[in-house]
Order: sequence, then C-alpha cells, then structure tokens
Amino acid sequence: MRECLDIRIPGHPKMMKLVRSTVGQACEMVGFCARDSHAVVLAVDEGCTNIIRHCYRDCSEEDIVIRIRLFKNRIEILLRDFGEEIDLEKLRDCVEARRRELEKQGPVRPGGLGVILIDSIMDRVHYKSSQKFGTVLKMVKYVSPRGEGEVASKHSE
Amino acid sequence: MRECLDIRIPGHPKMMKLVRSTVGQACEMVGFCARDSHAVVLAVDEGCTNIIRHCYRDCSEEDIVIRIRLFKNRIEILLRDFGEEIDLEKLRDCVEARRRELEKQGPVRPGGLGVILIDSIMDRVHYKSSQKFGTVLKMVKYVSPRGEGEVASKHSE
Amino acid sequence: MQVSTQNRNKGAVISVSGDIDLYTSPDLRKEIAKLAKKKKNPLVVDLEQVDYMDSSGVATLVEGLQLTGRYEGSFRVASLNDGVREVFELARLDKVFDVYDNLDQALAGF
Amino acid sequence: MQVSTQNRNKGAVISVSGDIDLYTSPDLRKEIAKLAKKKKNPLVVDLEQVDYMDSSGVATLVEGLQLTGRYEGSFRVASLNDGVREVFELARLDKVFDVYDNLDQALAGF
Ligand SMILES: Nc1ncnc2c1ncn2[C@@H]1O[C@H](COP(=O)(O)OP(=O)(O)O)[C@@H](O)[C@H]1O
Ligand SMILES: Nc1ncnc2c1ncn2[C@@H]1O[C@H](COP(=O)(O)OP(=O)(O)O)[C@@H](O)[C@H]1O
Repeated sequence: MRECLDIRIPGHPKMMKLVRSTVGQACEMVGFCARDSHAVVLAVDEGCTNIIRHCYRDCSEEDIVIRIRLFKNRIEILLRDFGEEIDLEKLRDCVEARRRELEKQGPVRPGGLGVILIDSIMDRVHYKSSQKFGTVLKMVKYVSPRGEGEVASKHSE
Repeated sequence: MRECLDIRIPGHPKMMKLVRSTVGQACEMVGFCARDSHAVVLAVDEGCTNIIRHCYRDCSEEDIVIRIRLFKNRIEILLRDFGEEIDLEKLRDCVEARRRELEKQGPVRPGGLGVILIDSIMDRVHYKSSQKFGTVLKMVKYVSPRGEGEVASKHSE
Repeated sequence: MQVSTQNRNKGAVISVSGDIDLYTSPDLRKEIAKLAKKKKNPLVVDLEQVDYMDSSGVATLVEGLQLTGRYEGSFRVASLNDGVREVFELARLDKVFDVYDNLDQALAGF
Repeated sequence: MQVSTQNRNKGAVISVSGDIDLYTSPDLRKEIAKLAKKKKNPLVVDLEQVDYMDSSGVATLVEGLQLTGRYEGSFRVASLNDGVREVFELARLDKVFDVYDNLDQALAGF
C-alpha cells in the first residue's frame, strides 16, 4: 500500500498549526522519536512560512500543497508552491553566508534562520523551481537507528 | 481568508489515524469543546471507513479526498470517493431500519452503526452520488453555544 | 493498538491500549474469539488505556457479547473513558453491555 | 498564543503560552517593543507554557535582545522546554541568550 498524504492549504500563517499537527502524527506513525518528530515538524513549518513570506509575499491567497510519504525507515515531504521561479543559486549563496555568520557568532541579527533550520534538520533537501510549475522543496528524514540525540549530534559535528 | 484544507489519502484503514489527528486539530481551531471535537472526528472516521468498506470493498487503492472548511460558528467537512454511484434511497432505508431496531433495543447485532453515528453527531448530513463523480458526503457541525453536553442531549431527545 | 491477556481463574482479562479502529479492531476480534473458544468466564475487556474507539470497535465488542452468550458466559467491559463511553451512547448500546467503572469492580467475586 | 505581562520593580516578565509561530509572533514582538520602549530592565520572557516555537519566534527574541541592548538592559529567557531549546541550538543561538532554567533564577536579585 502507498502510504501517502496530500494536503492543500491556502498560504496563510493561520493554517500552520493544522499542518504541524498532521506532520507530527505522520512522524509518529513512521516511528520517529519525539525529538526528531518535533524537528521534522519545524522544518516543514519553516518551508511553508518561507513560501508565504518570500514567494507569496505575505499577501497572495495562493495554495501550498504538502505531500507526505511514509516509509519504514524515513519520511519524505514535498512542499509545492504556485509562485514565480526562484533563483536557487542565490538562495544557496544566501544560506551559506548566513551559516558562516552564525558559526563565527558575529553580531546577532534576526532573520535568515529558516533555511538553516531546514538544512540542519533534514537528511536530504532539494529545491526544484521553474516558471511553469513554481517551486518544489523535497525533504527527506531517516529514522535514526540510535533514536534520541540524532539532531543534536548532527549539528555539533 | 478562506480557511480550507484538502486532504487526499489512499482509501486504507491505516491512514485513518492521520485523518483523525488533522480533523481534531481543525475542530480545536474552530473552538469546539473536547466532547464535540471527539464526536466530529468520529463522524469523519466513520464516513471514511464506510467508503473503504462499502464503496472500495476493502481492496481498492483509490483515494479519498477530505475537504475541511473552518468557520466562526461551524465546521464543514466533505468526503469524496471515486467509486460507483450508490443508491441513496436504499442507504436511507437501511439507516432508518437500523435506527428503529436500536431504539427498540431488540436482539443485539454488530454492524450498521456507522451511518447512525454520523447522523447523530452532525447537524447536517447530505449525500450526493453520481456515476461520473462518485459520492460526496457533506457534513456540518455547529459550535454549540452551550458548550459541553450538546451531543448527549441531542441523542436523548 | 496493543492487546494483552491475563487469565484469572476461569475468566480472562484483555487489556487494550491505543486506538480501536478499522485498522486495529481485527486483532482485538481475534483475541476475543480465541478466549471465547476456551469458554472463558467472565471475559473482561479493560479499555482504560483506549483513547479512541469507532463503530468497528463497538461491533467487535457486540460480537464478543454474542460469542460469550453462546456458553452463557459473562462479557464485561471496564474503565471507559469519556470518548469511548460516548460512542456506546451514540450507538444506543450503552445499556446492552455490562459496564464497570474499573477493573476491580469488573472482577469482583473472581 | 497568549501573552501576559507583570511589572517587577524596574523590570518586567512576559509570560507566553501556546505556540509562537509566524501567525502569533507579531503579538509577542509588539509586547516586547512596548516594554523595551519603557526601558524595562531586566526584560524576562518566560517560555514555560510554550510548546512550540519556530524561527519567527527566535527572530522576535533576537529583536528583543537588540532593543534592550540599546539601553544596556538585560534580556533574559526562562524555562525553555526541550523543543524550544532545540530551535535555539539548531539556529546556533543558544549561546547568545541569557537562558535560565526557571523564572525564579531569571529574577534572582530583582
Ligand atoms: N520559498 C522561497 N521562495 C523564495 N525565496 C526564498 C524561499 N525560501 C527562502 N528564500 C530566500 O532565502 C532567504 C533566507 O530565508 P530564511 O532562512 O527563511 O530567512 P528569512 O525568512 O528570515 O529571510 C530569504 O530571505 C529569501 O530570500
Ligand atoms: N460510502 C458508502 N458507499 C456505499 N454504501 C454505503 C456507504 N456508507 C454506507 N453504506 C451502506 O450503508 C450500510 C450501513 O452502513 P454502516 O452504518 O456504516 O454500517 P456497516 O458498515 O456496519 O454496515 C452499509 O452496509 C452499506 O450498505
């Protein structure tokens, strides 16, 4: 049986609580520990809020489609928007710059954290963007055989 | 803003836990008390399992689409299947017969409870079926101004 | 859903935890059928750890009632939480079952 | 999300409950800005009742740090649960904040 779920919501911050609850339940079904479930929920939330803020610029009533695929050893989540094509090169550079900034613990400023969180949490992160189909963000997280501590150990490597 | 959510799942019992968690969160956002939230979740679950068992006959891999609309004073939920047209007259008769049976507290038998539960819980229940579009079950539940006790008082009227 | 059974003299207690729905109720059905075959009396289903039950769960318990009825065994359900109790009430089957507030009361005399 | 504020001498405690996300963080931002304008010192944000916080919440707290920094006020966060603590760690900002295990410790001396 395919264990797959599509959710379509208007791109509005109010809907995020609903998305979190669904993704959290999906993570539980796959068998993630509480810590990893929380982290995956956070990554999906950040992906959606980035769409709302940067792609729909806080004002469009366009939808977001979230596809969740459950596997024995992992969860795959695809976020799809219906906006303009985005410059993935620029996105990557921007994230790299912010990451270096945070590593150096330079002057603290708000913002620029969402993509870093997604990147730190998920095992695979892939963006695909086109003028015709908008942007798809694919994220994969494997169930840690060691259970607890996976996220923390990964980011302090 | 439209507060609307579409969920598409394969018609498999395993997916019901995920549906329940999403519907439960939606009910909470609308402002239902715990008792009414639980009841609405149950009604949606019964609607979906009826599709799986009677429309898809426990074996099809067809999808179910659940549309949830949040309003200030109510929740509207539409369940849509991709199966054959069903005989709504027959369904109604079957439910009425079962209801009379239960009211008389005749000999107890399992089964025939799902539609009764949906009917007792939801304020409005409407089926629409066609050969081309499958069946849509629309259910509406209003937030009870009195809060707790709504479901119980209704069924003992 | 998880099911575990304890024999008590001639009776048995099935303790269920988790959700009883279309996906999980077949396991409970199997366990009840197995114990009814052994003519366990009373057959008690402890629902304390059950948060959710749908009509397939109710149907499973009605079957248990029928199976134990055949050998005049007593079928009892114990420790219904609010949600579970409501399903019985909505299905108008709350009067049909021997419902006990807790396991001790369901087992009194055994 | 709910926000309530208590003044304590020259300082203030903002107690937050619920989820801090893109939808709710503007309310917290407003409250922090209001108190920073009054130069409250220390400005303590009690997160004990917060189950979930995303990067917009973190950004809001970073702003609080900047605003209080302007008048050399002390900005403190108290009672992070596991999920909230992890967001700080993942964003590598856990060392940037004055984090206290509980409100009493955050208020010691005030
Ligand atoms: N879905 C998206 N569509 C367009 N641009 C994006 C998207 N996600 C991220 N970006 C770009 O990446 C930058 C970093 O995003 P993020 O880490 O979430 O921080 P912030 O949202 O605070 O700027 C954004 O400022 C934006 O330019
Ligand atoms: N979605 C559906 N598609 C086709 N038939 C249905 C559907 N829902 C209910 N029915 C019919 O109504 C009857 C009563 O359903 P229900 O109350 O759920 O009890 P049960 O599923 O135990 O038979 C079913 O036996 C079936 O014939």
